[in-house]
Amino acid sequence: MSPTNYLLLSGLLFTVGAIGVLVRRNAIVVFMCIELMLNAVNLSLVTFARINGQLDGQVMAFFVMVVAAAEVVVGLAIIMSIFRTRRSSSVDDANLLKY
Amino acid sequence: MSTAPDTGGNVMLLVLLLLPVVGALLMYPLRRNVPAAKAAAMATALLEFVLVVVTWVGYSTDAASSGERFQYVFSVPWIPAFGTHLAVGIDGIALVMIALTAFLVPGLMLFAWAEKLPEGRTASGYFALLLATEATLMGVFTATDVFLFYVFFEAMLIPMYFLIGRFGGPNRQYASVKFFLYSLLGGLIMLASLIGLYVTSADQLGAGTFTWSDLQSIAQSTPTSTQIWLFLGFFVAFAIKAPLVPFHTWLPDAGAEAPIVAAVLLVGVLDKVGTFGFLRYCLPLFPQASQVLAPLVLVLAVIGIIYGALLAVGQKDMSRFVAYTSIAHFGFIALGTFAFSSQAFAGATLYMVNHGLSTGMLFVMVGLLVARGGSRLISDYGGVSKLAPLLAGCLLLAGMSSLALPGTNSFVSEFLVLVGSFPREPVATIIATVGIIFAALYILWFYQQTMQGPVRGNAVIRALEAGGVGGPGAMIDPAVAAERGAGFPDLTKREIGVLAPLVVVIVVLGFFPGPVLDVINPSVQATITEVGLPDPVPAGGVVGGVR
Amino acid sequence: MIALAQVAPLTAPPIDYAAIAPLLVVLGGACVSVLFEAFLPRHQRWPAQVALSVLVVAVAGIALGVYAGSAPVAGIVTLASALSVDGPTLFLWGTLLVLGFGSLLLIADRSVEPGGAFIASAVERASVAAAPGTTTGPTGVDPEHVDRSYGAPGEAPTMQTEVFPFVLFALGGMMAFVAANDLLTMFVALEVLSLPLYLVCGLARRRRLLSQEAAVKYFLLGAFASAFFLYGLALLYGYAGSVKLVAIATAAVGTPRSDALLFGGLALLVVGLLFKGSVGPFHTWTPDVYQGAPTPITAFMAACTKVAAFGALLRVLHVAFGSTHWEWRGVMWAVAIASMVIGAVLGLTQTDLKRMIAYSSVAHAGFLLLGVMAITPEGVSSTLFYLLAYGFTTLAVFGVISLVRNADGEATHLSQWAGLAKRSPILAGVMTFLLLGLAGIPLTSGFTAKFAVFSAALGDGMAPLVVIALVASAVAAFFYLRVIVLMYFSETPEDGPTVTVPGAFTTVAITLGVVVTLLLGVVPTLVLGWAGAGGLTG
Amino acid sequence: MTAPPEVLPAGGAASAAWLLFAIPALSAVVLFLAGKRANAWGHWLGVGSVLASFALGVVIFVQTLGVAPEQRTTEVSLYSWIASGTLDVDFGLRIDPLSLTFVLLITGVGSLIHIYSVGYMAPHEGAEPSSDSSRRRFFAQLNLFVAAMLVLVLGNNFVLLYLGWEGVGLASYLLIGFYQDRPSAATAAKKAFLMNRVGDVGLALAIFLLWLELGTLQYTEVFARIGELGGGTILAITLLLLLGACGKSGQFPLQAWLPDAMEGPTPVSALIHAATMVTAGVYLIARTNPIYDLSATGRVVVALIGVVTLLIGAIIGCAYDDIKKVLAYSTVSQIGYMILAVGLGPAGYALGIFHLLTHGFFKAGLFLGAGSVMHAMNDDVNMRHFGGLGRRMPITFVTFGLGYLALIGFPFLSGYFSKDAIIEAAFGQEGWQGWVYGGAATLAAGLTAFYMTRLMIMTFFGEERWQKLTAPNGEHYHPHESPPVMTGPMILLAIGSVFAGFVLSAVGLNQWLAPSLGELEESTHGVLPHALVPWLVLAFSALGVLVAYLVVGRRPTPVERPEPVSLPVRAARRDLYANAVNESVIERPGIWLTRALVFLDNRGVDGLVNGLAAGLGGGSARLRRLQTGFVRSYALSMLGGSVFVVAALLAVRFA
Repeated sequence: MSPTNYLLLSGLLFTVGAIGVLVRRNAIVVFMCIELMLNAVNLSLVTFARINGQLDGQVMAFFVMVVAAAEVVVGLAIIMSIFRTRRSSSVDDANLLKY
Repeated sequence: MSTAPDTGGNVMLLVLLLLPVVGALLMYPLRRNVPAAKAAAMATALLEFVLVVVTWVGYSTDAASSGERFQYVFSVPWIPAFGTHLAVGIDGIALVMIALTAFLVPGLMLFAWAEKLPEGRTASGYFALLLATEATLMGVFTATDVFLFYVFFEAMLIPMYFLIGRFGGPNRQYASVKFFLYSLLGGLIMLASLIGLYVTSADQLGAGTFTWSDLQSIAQSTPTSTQIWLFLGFFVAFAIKAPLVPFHTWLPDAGAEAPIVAAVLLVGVLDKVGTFGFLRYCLPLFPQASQVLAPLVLVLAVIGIIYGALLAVGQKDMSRFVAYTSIAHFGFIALGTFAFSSQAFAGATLYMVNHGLSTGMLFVMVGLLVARGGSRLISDYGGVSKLAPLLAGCLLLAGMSSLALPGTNSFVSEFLVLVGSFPREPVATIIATVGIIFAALYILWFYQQTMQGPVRGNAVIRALEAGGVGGPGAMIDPAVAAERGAGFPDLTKREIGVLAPLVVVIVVLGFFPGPVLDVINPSVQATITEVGLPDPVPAGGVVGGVR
Repeated sequence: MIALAQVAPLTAPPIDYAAIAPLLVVLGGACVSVLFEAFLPRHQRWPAQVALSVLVVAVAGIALGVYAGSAPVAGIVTLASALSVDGPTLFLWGTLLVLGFGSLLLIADRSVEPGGAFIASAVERASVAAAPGTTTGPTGVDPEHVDRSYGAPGEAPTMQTEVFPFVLFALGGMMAFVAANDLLTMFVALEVLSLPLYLVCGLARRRRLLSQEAAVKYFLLGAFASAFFLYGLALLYGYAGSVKLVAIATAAVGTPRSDALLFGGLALLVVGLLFKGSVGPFHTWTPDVYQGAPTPITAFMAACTKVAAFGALLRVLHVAFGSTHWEWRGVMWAVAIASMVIGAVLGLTQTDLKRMIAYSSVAHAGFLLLGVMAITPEGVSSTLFYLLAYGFTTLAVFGVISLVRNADGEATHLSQWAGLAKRSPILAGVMTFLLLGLAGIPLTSGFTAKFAVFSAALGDGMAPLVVIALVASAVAAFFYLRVIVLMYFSETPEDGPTVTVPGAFTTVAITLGVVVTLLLGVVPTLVLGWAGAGGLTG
Repeated sequence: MTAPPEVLPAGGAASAAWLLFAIPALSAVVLFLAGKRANAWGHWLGVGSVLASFALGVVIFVQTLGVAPEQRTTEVSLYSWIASGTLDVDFGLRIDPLSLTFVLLITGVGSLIHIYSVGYMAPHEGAEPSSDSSRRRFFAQLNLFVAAMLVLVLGNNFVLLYLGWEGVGLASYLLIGFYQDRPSAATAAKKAFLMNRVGDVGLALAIFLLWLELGTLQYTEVFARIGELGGGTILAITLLLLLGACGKSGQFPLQAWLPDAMEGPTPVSALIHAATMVTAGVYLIARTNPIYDLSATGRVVVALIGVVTLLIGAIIGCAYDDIKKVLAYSTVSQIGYMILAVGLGPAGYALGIFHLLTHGFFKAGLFLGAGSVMHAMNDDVNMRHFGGLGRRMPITFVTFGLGYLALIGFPFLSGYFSKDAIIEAAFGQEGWQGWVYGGAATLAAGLTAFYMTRLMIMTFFGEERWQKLTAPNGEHYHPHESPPVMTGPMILLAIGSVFAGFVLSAVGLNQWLAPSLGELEESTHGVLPHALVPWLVLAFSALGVLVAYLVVGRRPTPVERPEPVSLPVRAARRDLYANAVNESVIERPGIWLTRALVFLDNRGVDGLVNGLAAGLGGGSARLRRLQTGFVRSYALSMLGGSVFVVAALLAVRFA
């Protein structure tokens, strides 16, 4: 099976994630969509690693996972704190700052 | 490869530059003690004037005519990375301009001495800003490094901006911001050309430089197309400053809203930086471009002469009226500047000085009227000559100077401009000459409206009733009112002190322009050679007067 | 055994500790400060953290100075060519350290806002009430959350000191970011600098709703942007088979792979960086976050994040894509123009000072791009100089903004600044000077910087762009002018804000900014020399 | 043309010629600056200064008479006035017969009128104290005029001429508008200055053209080298100079200001608007005779302008009831004669000057007489209110009558010599020119006789209509003879108007002027024999007198001007529609244009600027709405931006 398909899949996942960010309201879900985009990247990294016959790409995928984990920690903390005050996790409710 | 000496030099001009700054800073500690502040400011201005006189005396016309482009030269490197120098020096043209500045400021301070300021504004701040303006003007006229010139060119805006915005008339915010942005826009467009000039010089000389003489040395070898772009950048900035139609609309607002002293400095001197820039930068640095684009400028100039005059007649506000007359005069200066003959150049230069004097005096007269009547509307005044003959006489003299009556200073310059432009630009000159009819029209119209006829006008009547003299339409005995100092009094001693020097200079320069012309002519010749366009030789060949 | 014997011995890559000492010091200091948070009693933390932070920055600065004194002009690549310590890196490190120091001073200050500007999560009723829109929005005040940071009733309110480790980490991240020589390092550094910033944005003591909203927006969009960066990284890896900038550059010269990967990758990568640099049209987070975040943090972001982002952008474009700049320059032109226009035009009608400065920073980002796009030594040095000059000016501006306060915190609405000159001439004077600096009036650093950048751009054949930039800066000048007009020419409103007399920290920070703004305007020679010393090495 | 005589440096008294104008100028300055202190003695200072320069003039004149004619043209260069590049305008004086003649006329007649003014401007009892100051001001301005006029005639180059030219313009402006609180006076003054400026433009352009072609503006050099120029250029120069002359001398088409100038005090009308300033145009053409000698066409235009003007003046003069206006139009007409004369070229320059001198005497005398009448009649000028004044004020009557006879060319009075000479010269031309010039001049002579006789009858003869009337200020008229200080000058001028013509022709004015104007050429083959012309003129004049007697003298004059009247009279009363034309062609369109431009400037040019600002502001206000505050829209814009960047880059690369 040609590696191109994996690349296409990763591109697809990335797009799905991006669209998700645009259409979903719940902060958590938006955040999950971003995670999806990161994982799309992982897939393409691994694929390229395979194509190049190297390990670098796979190593990078691990880096990405670690960073993503860190992001989860920070992100959830922030979302929690605003949820506490607003009792809502909809990103659309937070629009005091505009214009 | 800068030819500018990095060894310092004559510090006279630096003193001229720093003295007003020191005076301005002095205002801060003195801000509580207004009389002392005024005295200190006046002392500074007078000292500055004395120093300028010394400079004038020390300026050697022989050296100038023997090819020494600048005198009192001082130069040290400033930002080597940009090839800029802290370089100052004066030629005849710059000399007369700084002389004009230093001559006007003390009188203006005397005028502002007892001025009623907007509440919450202190005279110390007022005088500090005046001195700051003077300092920047000194810098802009003495800089011989284009970068330094630009720095002062922009810096000049700030004190003037605050003068208008803090001490101006009811509509001052609009006027000040308009003035600042308009000039800043011009300045930034000029900055583009400035950088372009720098890059060009880097191409031609190996290292970029801003030293005027270096840039002038490569002027002839710069391709005309490049020159045109660079020229346009400078031109727009100067045309906005000068101002030429259609870049003029900020001037009436600024001139009207500015306090009188600021208006005098603005129209009398600060705007001259534009025409000065034409002579010092546009022509010598971009000779080919100047010649290619001269027709364009001449069209603007001629339009300005007629347009400004007609609009002046249409004004209701005295300050705006004076501003529009200036637009017409700037047309004459531009005409002379782009006619490329020594008479025209000399005339244009002299015109800058004379216009500073005549328009300055006109603005002062307007200020005196407003001080009495409390209104800027022309229709609020009438028949003043009956009440204040001396004031009327001074206004008439200022007007006659403004319409270039022979025997006043302006005639010499206007004659030189026209007679010098005619050989090269007959058509433009003919139209401009017709302009002198309009000049007479607007001055006499203004004089008739305000000074002649029966005593009338709300402002006058109000002032008279306040002074307890006469009622509406009543024939007032001016003697009584004047002696009471009430009603609509004639000039006071202080006001005479403000006007007397102007009157003397206006008349004396009308009959004895020699000293000034002697200073100007060598530099004008130098400019001619830098432009590389020889003087038009009269068909007759032989010339000169029997002596 | 034999098998083991056959394995070649591992050789750890050589590390030039002297070169990367500043980075190590800052990151190490950050770790130590985390420990402080963990183990010191609350009342000791503030002094300890402040002392530590200042010490760390100082030591890092000294280390930098020592190394810079003997550094090879060509610069070196170390840590398995993960970091490149060359002229620009050193300059940027120095810039970051000084600016970071200034920001830390603002952050540490407890005199302006009693107890400092930061608390973790508790809600202050007053501020909620004061927060705009809370009448409609849910004011979820949670009873069991009283503001712990005020400690026991008797004692003075203390501030949330986590901010110090956060800032130190962010600073370290930035330093790594500008030095990163391969994209992976750059990505990690990006996250190291971003994540703490997301958090500190939400720590404002006043107007918590705005603050938290800013945090959420910054976080989500930041994460979104880093995903783009990452995908770009992946594509480039696929193109070049490596993420080293040099490798990409060499690959760009000749490789079988499709250029679609190269340029797609470049595009996404750049998007990620432009986001951080708040370049239009990727600026959308900037106004909201600048306005919502606690002012000292805004200052830190405005000054340091820009430095970091453009430092990295400079390195990427010059080292990895310098050879192909004819392909991407056109697009960057469009971006630069968009950024300048958006910043200048949208700034005109802003009514909140912090938002206004945010838009001005968008416009300045556009100007900076001119320098970045010039693939010449002048391009690099002028951009570096611009970053330094802009950083100091904007730092001082936010410092001044933090001083004008009323009952519910800072009075950042423009109308509240009317007639300020009468009440506090000095503050008005300082602010005027700084604004003129931002407007680029001569004798301020703003002018020198603009001049340097524009002449570099013109020298590299971008004359039209320069003209546009100049017109844009003329337009932008209008809103700086508006503030001056308000302060000087307008009458003071009743119940106008008061001007707090700043404590030592803020005073030092503002003075630093003003002095540098002036010096770089009058005698920039020395700094220009530093900025010009040595080019980028990869 | 005659070769210009070589110029010698002035010696003796002539070298002090600058005092001629320096003294009155100084006196003017003193009077302006001294303020009230000078009220008491100011007018005597004014009189003294003019007398002094008259004395000096006489001295120089006598000295000049002492030398041979070819040595009478001298110059004295004071200093270099305007020098730049190759241009060097010399502040120098040219003392030659022509300028000396004018010096004597200006200072002589000037002195008399100054003396007269002491009485005329004296504040009448009960006047407000400021009128002392106003008399001082009057003398200051009158001195200023004398100084400027002397500069005009003494200057040795065109720029100096221009200085005097506009200087007298200023003085005239000030004096016409002397009664400043009268709007009509102010307007008249403005009108005079503006129409003069129109002429000045012509003069200025002529100067520029000379500079362009010859590179010099000194008379001597210009006259010496004028021959080098092409006919076209010379014609242009002559026409431009003529335009200047028309402005100053109230010639067609710029004559309309002169009658209005009568708003000024009567002595001003006598000195400036009759004797001296308005003749400056004649001086200009006579002075530049070497140029006109070279252009026959130019001369024809000059002559025709003169012809048209002298007819206009004479016709309108018949219709007015305002005594000063009648005299004003008479002046216009008489200057027309002079212009016609100088337009005849070498055959007429001297005659023009001759008539100018005699006219200076009798017209000044007439104006002073009119002033005396007004003085007696509460400053009323309407002749229909006069009548029978001859018995009340005999001296005025006699002097005025002599002036009248001189003007209508009564045999052996001055007008007879000067005017008939011109008419003879006019008929002396060949072909149509002779008929046109001569015929018009003769006809105008008849008209002159008519309107002057009408004036005499209405003023001095007939019933005393004023008995039944009251003055505008309510009180009754009490006609009385004027004080000696006024009648003295009138008598002297009357003597002048009787004998000047005879004397001047006897002593040979023409030979005296020859060094400046060339020998007077007697035209030999004219269209009419010389012997015939005087009789013809006499006949026409007699006819005019007769008709006037029949029309005005034999039936009582209505106090109100009769309406309606025949078309020609109506036209004449309305100045042959000159003002109407000016108004509809220049004034109204000008006002309209100004309004339009003001609108354009505010709405158009400035509107563009403000509009741009407003546009930016509005755009900003709209665009910032895009910053909705919703994270997801921000994300969208980012995504859009990214897509754009990717697409653009790929497009650049692959397309």
